[in-house]
Amino acid sequence: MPLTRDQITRRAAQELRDGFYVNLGIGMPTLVANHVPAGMQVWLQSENGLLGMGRFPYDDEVDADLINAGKQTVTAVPGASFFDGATSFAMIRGGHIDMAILGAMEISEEGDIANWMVPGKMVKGVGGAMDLVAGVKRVVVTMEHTTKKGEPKIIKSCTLPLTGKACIDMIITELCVMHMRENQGRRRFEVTELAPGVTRQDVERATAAEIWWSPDLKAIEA
Amino acid sequence: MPLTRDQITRRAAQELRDGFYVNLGIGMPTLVANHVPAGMQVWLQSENGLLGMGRFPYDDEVDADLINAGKQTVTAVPGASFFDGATSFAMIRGGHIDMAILGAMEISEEGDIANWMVPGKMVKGVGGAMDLVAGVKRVVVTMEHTTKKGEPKIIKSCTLPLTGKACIDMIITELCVMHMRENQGRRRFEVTELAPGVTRQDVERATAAEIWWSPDLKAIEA
Amino acid sequence: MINKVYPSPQAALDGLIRDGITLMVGGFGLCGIPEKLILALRDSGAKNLTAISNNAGVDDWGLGLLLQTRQIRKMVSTYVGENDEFARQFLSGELEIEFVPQGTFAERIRAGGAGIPAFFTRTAVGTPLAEGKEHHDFEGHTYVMERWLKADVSLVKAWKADTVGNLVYRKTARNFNPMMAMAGRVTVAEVEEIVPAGYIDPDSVHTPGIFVDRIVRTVSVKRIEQRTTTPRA
Amino acid sequence: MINKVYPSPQAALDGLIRDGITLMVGGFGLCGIPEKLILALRDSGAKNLTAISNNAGVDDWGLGLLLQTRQIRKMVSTYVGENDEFARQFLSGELEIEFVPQGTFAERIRAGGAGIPAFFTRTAVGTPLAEGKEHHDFEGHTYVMERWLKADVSLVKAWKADTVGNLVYRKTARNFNPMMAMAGRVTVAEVEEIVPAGYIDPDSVHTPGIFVDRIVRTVSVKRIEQRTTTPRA
Repeated sequence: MPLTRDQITRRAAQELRDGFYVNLGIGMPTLVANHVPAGMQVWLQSENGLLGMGRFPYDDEVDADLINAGKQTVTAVPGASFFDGATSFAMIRGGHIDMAILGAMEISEEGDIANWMVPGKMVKGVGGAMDLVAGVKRVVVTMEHTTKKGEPKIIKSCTLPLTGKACIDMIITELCVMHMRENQGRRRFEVTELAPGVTRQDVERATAAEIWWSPDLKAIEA
Repeated sequence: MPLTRDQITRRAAQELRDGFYVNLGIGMPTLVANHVPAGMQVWLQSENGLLGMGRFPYDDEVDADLINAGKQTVTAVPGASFFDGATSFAMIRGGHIDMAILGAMEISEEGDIANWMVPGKMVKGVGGAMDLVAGVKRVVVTMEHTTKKGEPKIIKSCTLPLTGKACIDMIITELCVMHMRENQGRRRFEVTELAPGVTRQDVERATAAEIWWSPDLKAIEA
Repeated sequence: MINKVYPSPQAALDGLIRDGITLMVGGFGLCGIPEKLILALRDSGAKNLTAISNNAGVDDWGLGLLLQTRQIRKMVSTYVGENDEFARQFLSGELEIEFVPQGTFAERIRAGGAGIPAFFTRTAVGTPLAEGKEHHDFEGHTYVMERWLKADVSLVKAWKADTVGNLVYRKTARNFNPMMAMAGRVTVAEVEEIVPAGYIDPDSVHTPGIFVDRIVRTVSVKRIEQRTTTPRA
Repeated sequence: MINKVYPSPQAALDGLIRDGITLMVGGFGLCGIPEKLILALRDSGAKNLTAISNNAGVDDWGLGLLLQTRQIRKMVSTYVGENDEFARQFLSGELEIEFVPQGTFAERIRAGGAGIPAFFTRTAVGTPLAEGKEHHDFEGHTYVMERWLKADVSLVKAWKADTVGNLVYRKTARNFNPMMAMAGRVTVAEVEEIVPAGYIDPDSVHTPGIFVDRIVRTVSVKRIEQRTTTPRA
């Protein structure tokens, strides 16, 4: 059975390590914060200038001066810090953020990502996405394996304008987990885990890119 | 009679304006701080990370964490701020400092300056001098007109390695005041004021560069 | 002595605003925007403005107000999603927009304030936003050259100022305000409190007074775009 | 949970120091130097070190101690006047030095921390320090391209830390420490006080904990190079 969104983000949370500094994208990635294992300290960075983002505030704690990159009111945990945008992106561009978890519209078989514009539709801008995929040590994508119309999102090469080239390290979908591998100069995603009941054929049908299969294929535990 | 060092720096202080942000070099320029006109607020920047440098501390105020760029213990005035070196030189390089007053070993007739190394002698480094002459809005040099051996320091072109090219706006020596002027694409220093009793010939004898003479030559009041 | 404190937003902008100038306006969404200075800018009637600001406000607040009055000709922004009037003017071609990745946006503004005309970044390499720009390889990676951004006038929002222009920001209302204060030929700061010089700890100053020319105290509205809360158990 | 607090300078450097590595060491003169970490570095016996530091200490304090023991092969500095042993090794060719203008020095370190491999500055154009470097014209002026600086290990000095690595500096002891904290692959901070997380106002943090890997509390000596005073009237 394919994973739920909650299970996808639960699986993504297994990638976290104690003391990690992490940036979570808007939408599904935000949910990863709900699954940080107990006893583990993970520092959430919000690129508008906060390291140590906490839960949403209680009604009487709401502060217009304290928001996240999605413009939602949030809180700050003990040990948090505020800083300006130049410092925030020095953290991101300078490789200090251990992991970013983002959504995607398309991913190419070499790890390019497109997630900021659809030609012909109103372009709203790119925000911090290009900086995150270019700068963060490890970029993980959580997404549905196919579009709402059932078309593959993992494809030979992106048809949408890119957000970044060869920058995605891992993909987690409702069907499987894939890791970017390099072998003899070629880079492809290798499927390492399958959702319970999902078959190799299910993944191949939903994917329009060359992918590799791990000899040690496991079931996703999430 | 040629000016004393005190008079040179007193004349330099007349270039200050209310609200100016100023960086004073080590040595004679430091003395300019003693001549800020009463009622005028001048902010002294010390490039090691202090805006609003005050007098030397009383004995019981001495603080090893509060020094100026000459490594002397100083104080901070009300309204001062501390910052890091990148911010300090953003002020300097970004053109936010209104005036720098510096010493020089040689100045060329086009306003090049050399004040950091003598070939064959131990080179101690350049500190912030190259940044100051390249970035500050107006660079004023206070110096003796000639070397201790009586050789001109204002010369056709510098013989010593440069600190900066075409960056000096004004020179104040014991003999005269000179301003850089541009006329039909040529840049030369124009003598605008003479020290009391000093003649045009005195200045010309002590100078080995083409200079211009103001039609409105005045006596230095200092 | 120079007086940096002005009695009203109108007075604080007096003599600074002309048709066709470039402004930087602080804020992330509606958080940390110089709200009353934006109103005064609208009331100035100046046209053909270029606005460098992370976002474009909403229809009836922030820079959205200047879109309503068609005073803005061009925006340099990272994301502009929350504004119907923006979309209409953009799609009709009335409004020009330059999209910049947010980190590049922050760094270009800092560069403008710090006297750095260009720098290199990996951000946007291989994407449409790097097309037509100079590229350079360093240590086996390709980088794109990005240019500084500067403004005729920067409008910033801070929490507290002293009378000589030192600023302290509050929480995430800091965002792009400190860099913009550095990159304006003239910088005007809207603040919630003004204290005498010496009343801000010099170690806690966020923006030294050298970067701030004018200060005005206002009472902030602080609209919230996404009020999200946790229910009390 | 990750513990960033180490019991001694020796422990704080454990596993980090090897022959031939590049270190950044904070401080301006003897102000704001990580004095006990420098002693621990000396005691490590590591050789052929490259030290990126504004100055070289004095003969018997600061980095001067590592010159005495000839552990430094190369220095990247802006000014090194106060050190006889330095002069001797430099003139004899034992010690290599790269002089950098101080603003370029600060910016190159910041660039290293911020992921910017190169930037342009007018500083040093036309001087020996720009020779052999790429130049580029922007808006009618010539600029020189300067490269980032990074370190295997950065040793910084702060006043106060919390247990998760946030740092606050004191007065002009801040100097190059914040940028160096950003530019080290591993950053070790020597501090005068360590407080629990949450005890530093998040608006007043100078260096966010993300840039700091290890912290050690020491009792500072704080030697003064130029004790200058005003006599009490």
